Amino acid sequence: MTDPSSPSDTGETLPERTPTEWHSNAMQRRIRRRYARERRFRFFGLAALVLAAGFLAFLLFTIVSDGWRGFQRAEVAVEVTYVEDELTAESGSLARADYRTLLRRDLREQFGTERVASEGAWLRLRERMEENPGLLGQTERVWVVASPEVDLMAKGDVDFTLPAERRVVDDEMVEDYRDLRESDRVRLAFNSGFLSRADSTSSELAGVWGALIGSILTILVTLAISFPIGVMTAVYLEEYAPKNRITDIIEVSINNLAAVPSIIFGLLGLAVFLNFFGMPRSAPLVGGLTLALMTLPVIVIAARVALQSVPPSIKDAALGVGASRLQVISHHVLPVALPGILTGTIIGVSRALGETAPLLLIGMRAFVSDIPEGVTQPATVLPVQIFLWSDEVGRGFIEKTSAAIMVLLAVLLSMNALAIYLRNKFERRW
Amino acid sequence: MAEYDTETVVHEEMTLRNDAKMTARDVSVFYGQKQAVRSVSIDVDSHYVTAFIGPSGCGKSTFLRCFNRMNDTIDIARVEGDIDLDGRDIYDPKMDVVQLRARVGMVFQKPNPFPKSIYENIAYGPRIHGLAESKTDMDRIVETSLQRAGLWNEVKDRLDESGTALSGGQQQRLCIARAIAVDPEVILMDEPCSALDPIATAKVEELIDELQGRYAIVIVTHNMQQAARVSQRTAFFHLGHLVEYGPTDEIFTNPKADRTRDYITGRFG
Amino acid sequence: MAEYDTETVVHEEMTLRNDAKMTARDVSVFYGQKQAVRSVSIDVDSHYVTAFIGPSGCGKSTFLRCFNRMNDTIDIARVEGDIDLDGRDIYDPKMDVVQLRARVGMVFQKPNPFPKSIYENIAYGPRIHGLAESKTDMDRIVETSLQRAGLWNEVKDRLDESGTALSGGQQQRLCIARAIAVDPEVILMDEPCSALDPIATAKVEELIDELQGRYAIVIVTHNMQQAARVSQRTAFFHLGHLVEYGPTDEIFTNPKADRTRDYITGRFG
Amino acid sequence: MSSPPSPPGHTVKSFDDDLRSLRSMIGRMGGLARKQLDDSIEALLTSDEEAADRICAKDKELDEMEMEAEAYAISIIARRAPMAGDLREVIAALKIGSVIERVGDYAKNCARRVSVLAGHVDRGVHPGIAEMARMASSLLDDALTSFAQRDSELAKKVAAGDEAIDDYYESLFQALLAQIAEDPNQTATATHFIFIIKNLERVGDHATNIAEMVHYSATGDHIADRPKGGDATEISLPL
Amino acid sequence: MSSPPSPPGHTVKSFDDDLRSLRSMIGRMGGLARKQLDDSIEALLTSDEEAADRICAKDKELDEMEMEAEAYAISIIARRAPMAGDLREVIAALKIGSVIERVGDYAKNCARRVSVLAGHVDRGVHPGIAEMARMASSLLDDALTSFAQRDSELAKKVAAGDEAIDDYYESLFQALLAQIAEDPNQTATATHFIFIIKNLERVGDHATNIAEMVHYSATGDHIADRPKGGDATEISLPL
Amino acid sequence: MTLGGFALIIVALAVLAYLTTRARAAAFGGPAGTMRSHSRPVYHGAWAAILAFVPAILVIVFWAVLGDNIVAQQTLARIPEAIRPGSGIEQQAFLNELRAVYSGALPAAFNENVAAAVPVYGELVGFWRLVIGGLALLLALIGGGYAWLNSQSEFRARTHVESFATIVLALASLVAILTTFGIVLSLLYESLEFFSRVSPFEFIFGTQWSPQTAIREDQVGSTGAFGAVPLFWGTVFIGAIIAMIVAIPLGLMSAIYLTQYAGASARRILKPLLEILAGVPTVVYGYFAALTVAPAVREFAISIGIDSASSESALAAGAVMGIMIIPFVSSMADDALSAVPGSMRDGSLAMGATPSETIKKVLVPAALPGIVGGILLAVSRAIGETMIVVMAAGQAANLTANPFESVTTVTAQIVQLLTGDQEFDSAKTLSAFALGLVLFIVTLLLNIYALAVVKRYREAYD
Ligand SMILES: Nc1ncnc2c1ncn2[C@@H]1O[C@H](COP(=O)(O)OP(=O)(O)OP(=O)(O)O)[C@@H](O)[C@H]1O
Ligand SMILES: Nc1ncnc2c1ncn2[C@@H]1O[C@H](COP(=O)(O)OP(=O)(O)OP(=O)(O)O)[C@@H](O)[C@H]1O
Ligand SMILES: [Mg+2]
Ligand SMILES: [Mg+2]
Ligand SMILES: O=P([O-])([O-])[O-]
Repeated sequence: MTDPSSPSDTGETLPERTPTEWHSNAMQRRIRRRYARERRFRFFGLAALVLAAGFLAFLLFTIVSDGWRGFQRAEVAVEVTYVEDELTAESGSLARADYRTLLRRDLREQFGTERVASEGAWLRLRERMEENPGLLGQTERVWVVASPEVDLMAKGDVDFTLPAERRVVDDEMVEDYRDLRESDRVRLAFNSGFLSRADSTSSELAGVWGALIGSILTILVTLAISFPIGVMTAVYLEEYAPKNRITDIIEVSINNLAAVPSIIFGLLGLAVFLNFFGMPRSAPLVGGLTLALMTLPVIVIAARVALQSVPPSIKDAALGVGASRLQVISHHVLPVALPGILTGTIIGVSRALGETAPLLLIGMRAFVSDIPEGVTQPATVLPVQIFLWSDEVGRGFIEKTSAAIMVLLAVLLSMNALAIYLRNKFERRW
Repeated sequence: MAEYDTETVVHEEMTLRNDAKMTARDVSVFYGQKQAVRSVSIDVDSHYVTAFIGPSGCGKSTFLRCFNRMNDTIDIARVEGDIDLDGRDIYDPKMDVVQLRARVGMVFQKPNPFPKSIYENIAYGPRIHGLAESKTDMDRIVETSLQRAGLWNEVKDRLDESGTALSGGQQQRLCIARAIAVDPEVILMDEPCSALDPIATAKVEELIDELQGRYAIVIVTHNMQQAARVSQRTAFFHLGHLVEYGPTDEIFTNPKADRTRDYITGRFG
Repeated sequence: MAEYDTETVVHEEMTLRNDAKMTARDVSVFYGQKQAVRSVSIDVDSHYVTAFIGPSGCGKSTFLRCFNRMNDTIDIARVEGDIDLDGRDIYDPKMDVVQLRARVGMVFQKPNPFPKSIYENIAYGPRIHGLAESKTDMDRIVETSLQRAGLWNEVKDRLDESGTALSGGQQQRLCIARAIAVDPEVILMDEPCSALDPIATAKVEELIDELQGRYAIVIVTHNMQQAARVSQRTAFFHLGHLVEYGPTDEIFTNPKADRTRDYITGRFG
Repeated sequence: MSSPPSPPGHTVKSFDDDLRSLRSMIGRMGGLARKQLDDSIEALLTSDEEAADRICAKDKELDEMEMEAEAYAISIIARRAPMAGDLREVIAALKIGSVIERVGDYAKNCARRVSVLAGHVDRGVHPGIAEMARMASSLLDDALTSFAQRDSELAKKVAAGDEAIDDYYESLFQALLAQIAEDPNQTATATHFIFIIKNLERVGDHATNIAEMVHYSATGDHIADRPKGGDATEISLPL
Repeated sequence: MSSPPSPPGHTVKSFDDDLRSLRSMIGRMGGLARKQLDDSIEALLTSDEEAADRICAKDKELDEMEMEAEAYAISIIARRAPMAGDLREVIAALKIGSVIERVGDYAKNCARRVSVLAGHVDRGVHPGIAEMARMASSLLDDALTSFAQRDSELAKKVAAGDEAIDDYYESLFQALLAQIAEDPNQTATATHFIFIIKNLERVGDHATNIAEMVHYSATGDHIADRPKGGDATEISLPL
Repeated sequence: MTLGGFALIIVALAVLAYLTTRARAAAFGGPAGTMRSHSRPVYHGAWAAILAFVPAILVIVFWAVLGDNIVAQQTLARIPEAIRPGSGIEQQAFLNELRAVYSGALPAAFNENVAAAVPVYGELVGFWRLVIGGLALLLALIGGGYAWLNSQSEFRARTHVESFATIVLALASLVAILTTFGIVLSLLYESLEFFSRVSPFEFIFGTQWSPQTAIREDQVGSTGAFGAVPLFWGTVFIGAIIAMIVAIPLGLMSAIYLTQYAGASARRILKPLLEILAGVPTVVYGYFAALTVAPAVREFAISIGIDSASSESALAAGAVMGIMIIPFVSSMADDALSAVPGSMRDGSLAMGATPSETIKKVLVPAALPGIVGGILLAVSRAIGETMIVVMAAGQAANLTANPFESVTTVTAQIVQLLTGDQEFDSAKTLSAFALGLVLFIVTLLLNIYALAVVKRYREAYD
């Protein structure tokens, strides 16, 4: 450059500006206005946050206030006599004993109706017998699960002042309940079955354990597939991939897969895993595969971010002392990036854990009353369970739904807490 | 490390007056419990470039940022003592920070043009302060500022291009022009050339040289030669203390304090 | 900009020989279509510190990184010409890059210790190259490397602390110690002090001074004084050309080429 | 290498300003020294004692100028860390400054002899002294010009010009000795004149020194085969 | 301010090494110059022409040493960009170098007169010259010591010592003039001796210059009230 | 021995190869400091292990996947023609039963032809198992032995190991491409099927959507209506309009407050709170929208005199979706804002700008591409969101701009269409894939565009 800038730039010929009159009235007014705007803006920001937080609080409050009752159930006390003959009357062996008839009879005898206890109340008797075979022939007082109507009344959900037509329970039931109350043979207890059973058509017997196991199996499949492949993909893209067509296609694929609506993955699972490969419906295997494909890009992206956040200077340093590429990655890059990768993985997986839509399409909305024992067995998962229950008309399912949501949120929150913990613990400032 | 006494050496012609452009009296700055600046008193004159030198972490930047209260943006920073601008205490609660910062401009270590056009970069300050009545007014301000910053000829044909598209040295001069545009009285510069290569540095130094006299300029630098080149007054800081303050020529050829001598001749640490 | 001719000036005592530690002959480097280094020939001697100076973007770093093939990590970079280490072409496909980099160590602009303990930082290189037979062996390597880097006394009581917990200057010396630990023959340094303050810089320069003679050292720097201080040989680059190469004293007091003179006297651009 | 084609200015113009100031300081010093020299010879020839006193007083100024120039050169070195040609120029200025100061001393030395010599002026040697002074002064002028214009060719010529002065000195020296021999009463006067011409001869040497510095500053080399420690011309003198 | 209590070494030790080398270069030069001076007077007194030739030849060495020291000082400035005390020291060394070189010239000058004066030695002035040479030499020695030891107090003393030499010079000068007046045939010889004592007087001045530089280098100030351009003692001489 | 047993032996062989080769290599390594060999012993060992393990295990995996078919075909070929089943479904059923009987899942065969084939089958399975297992063992031995012999001092084991690792990594990265192809192919395949029955023109421009009627082919003249415009509108109305009206201001302002105003401690509390909002599963939002918000909205609508208000309103679904998207928007905005270098903010403050001026005039404009990109991604996410609309928006394909009415969306319809009884070749089922295809394309375009915007913006500050 031939330096044209100089002489004309120097001060001499420049017009002088009159100094700004900072203390003039106009200027002072202007400044006051600016400060007012400042305060307003700041308020809006805070308001937005408070609103968002308020909504969260409201949501949690609603769910907890409904849901905590899902962890309770009404029980009625029945005097049961374990009469061997009756138990074995039909099947001929204790193993296939018929507790149901036994209980029905006792109920009828003691309360005049079977309707105070749940359809599945007899299960309690079987448990007792299994715990203590010596009970055979004895009589004992057993707290069995109450019927939905009794449950409602026990939890105070029934407005007795309403006329019978507009109540969920008829007068007869109300009477029965009053009797129970008077004889102290009804109580509210912790609903242990909720955490140990699978789905059921009757709300008082429905539990989340089956769905939880389903979720865990599904997530294990997801993790087993998406984590290694995701990390390897990320490592390949960040550290190895040459800039070429194929790499570009991979990059575009991943970025887009990350934002493809989850339901599309459901369609994919349906078309490929179920229809093309003929894998079993409703199985954690297929659900896990589908979710793995969905989670893969999340992990890849998180892992790439983590890998990118490893300062290149460290790689240079390692290369500079003569480390090979694989050594650079395994000795320096991965250890440093691992917390980030794990965090991303947990977040991806916890999203998969809350995912519903794609699983609906691959048949996991099926009613499954057994606790799954393998990845190929029919199963449902927590969110789907929630969805299913939320559709149920029975009054008892509302609190069950909320309770299931609480379980799901607890799982998710603890996973997120783990992620945050990891992130904070290993967060590094360069 | 040798033992030094901690008394400040102020050269005769530098004895403190209260009619200087900016005066700092017994200024201390704390970050939480930690004291970063220890009771420093100094005058900044309108007609001179004042350089702050000293080893890393001695509190130069911290002290500099007191002059336009940029330390306010750091939660844990606390400033004690008086700093006056034209005799008015700038830490007075009634003092308006927004105005103060318009009067005491700042140029940072790394050039930080706004990602807007060159024109908008310059017009930003005048606009928020309402200094231009009209478009032509604004055009004039932009032109003069760029001219003073010695950048006009280089950019006059591309005022619409983004400020970030300029080279490092040009960006730094743009930042100076931007500071000039709000018609400040003092310009603070915190290591304005440390991100630049020698050629860009030379150009910025040239600019500082030309601005000298029109603005009170305070510059923090790690480069002793740079301090020697561009400034007329030099203050040497050490461990938060002001060790010596005097005319640059004196400081660099015949410093009075042992610490200063050891630092500028490279005998430190 | 003035017109210069593009011939290389090589000072008499520097005429190219083939028995130097490293020799570069007609080396050109391309980034895609763009040529960053243009047919540069140079000798690097075992007993000297060689400095590369030149304006930003003139290809110093690019050329430096040819010496241990760090340019291999940049996809679009392509190197032409010969570079020999002890007479063996390092760009020979049979040359093993990993071994080459162990023999030609590198120290980077920003100190980049591994986020591991000080001990592990030093031990890493010897470990991957299998240089230590036993723990005591490794201890010895770590100690000697740190001693040579003038860091032993400062860190010997806290070898377990993280390398990143050291100050900038210490980190940079740690990086040098790390490079020394694999027993290299040549050490390349790309602006090793540009992230450091003057005191840390002085210590690193002191170290370079002490290492001189034991290793062939090549240093890229923007700081002319630094080049003048630490090196015995200086090469001036401009626009990818090697403009002048000769004894440092000569280059800085009486350069032969006009471009060199203009650059070192600050008349560029 | 020939003198460089006036290199482009520094990116930081104030550096050029500094160098220019230093150069002009030296220039002014040189001018003053030369004027002092001319004036002192003039005063000598006209026995103008007042002028001589003025000259002596003025030498202080020159001394101060030298100290100033030296301080300025040192501050340039401290502030600018000059390199290559710039550095050589500053060093040259530093050295030329003290040479000029010495020339000023010679002038003062001559001037101080005016009052002693007033009325004892010998018409015989005078034209010679005047001529010699003219030569020395013009050589000094050339040397200073070569510095001001960074003209290393001119500087080379100066070195040659010194020889003429040396020759002149020798013949004047012989004449003065002859004078003493002729008239021993003139011993003191003649001795004074000997010192004066010796001084003039030294001015020539110093002009050469300046030229040498200029050449060095411009090219980085010393003038080859320059005779050093030149003031030995009267030695061949037979007893 | 008193001389600083030997400041701690530079962080970069090679800087200290550089300064030390420069100082020792100057020290060696000074030693050589002093030896040259002593030897030349010795040769003069013993009419040892051979020794005188050796001395003349050796002066070249001194010239080279000066150029070397100068180049070294300049390279230190270029390489280290010294500041404050360091800078002053390098500049002082630079100037002291040329002063010493000049002292060498004086020695050579004396030596060259040996062959001319051989056999014409005047017993009357000789002891005086020897004594004066001793004084000059020891003053030079003090000045060099003050430089080597950065002793600004010793330097101040040197400046005072110069006056004794000046006095001595004056009396010798008078004696030589008287000699000429007595015996005009001795004119040439006496003139040579005048030049010799003049040189010795200048050695004293230069020693003072060195001391002045040392003081400046150590403190950054010039010695107050130092008479400059000192070689004017013979001027009061009546006609 | 089962194939698993062979696999175990191969693993053992690989370990052996590793150990012996490493030991052999260590011997020629020489003492430290002498001339170094190219690769350290571990690499020689690793290469031996790879050579021993990989080819062998590939053979076993290959057989595990495809072997059964081969054996089945051979069995079919071997059994007498008389009992050989026909082709197609019949053959498939035959083979299924054959396998079930062989594996013991079925106690006995129903088809006596199967019973006859079982021994043949079993024999073949056993034979091949031996052949394959033996082959694998052989390969392992050859590979390991070869590597062992090859481990000379100058052998570049490290290079080989590294190349192998590279190949494995590259293969892993292909999964993403396969998934994308899988999606595109499956959607395309079924959609083409659909469009062969329903004109694409009607699908894209038709305003009538009632797929349910289509299956009742006995109803003369009614082939169902597949005009998807109401669905598209519903999707846009809920996802891109109502949700964004809620999410953009709240998300953006939250991000601004968090990054620019909140103190460190406030940020420590508030930020995770927003993250929790993001972590709540959509089904929960759906439940909440359906059970809590929708009735409230309806009541509100009725109270202000809109009687057409449905209990499944667009507003309820949209608003809840908007809230769900808040953290998404705010974290994108947060990223974008914090990607703006802090020096920019300092620069503006130092000019005397107030914080809000700095935000409005410098930070937000600087971050705008990032923010816009983030919002586009949020839109893309909102329109692909399923559960909230399934649960709260209803199924009525109304073309209305009344937020209190029920509308349905593409995703809701897909779920609706595919979760009943499926008949794979009915237009009703296939239409879900067509909808999926549209959804995929739209979100794809949105993403590509948004990512391009975000990327270009990021580069501006790198
Ligand atoms: N935001 C901060 N919080 C806490 N301590 C701080 C902060 N900023 C600076 N300090 C501390 O205050 C001291 C002075 O810092 P300052 O940045 O002013 O030094 P400096 O002289 O500018 O150094 P440098 O030359 O490295 O920029 C240092 O010890 C530093 O660690
Ligand atoms: N990875 C790269 N891709 C493309 N071009 C590059 C790359 N690295 C450097 N260049 C270009 O090559 C030229 C030389 O760059 P190089 O980094 O070697 O310069 P340098 O002399 O080290 O400059 P500096 O002093 O600023 O570090 C420059 O024009 C630069 O833009
Ligand atoms: Mg700072
Ligand atoms: Mg570089
Ligand atoms: O300067 P001189 O006295 O030696 O001529």
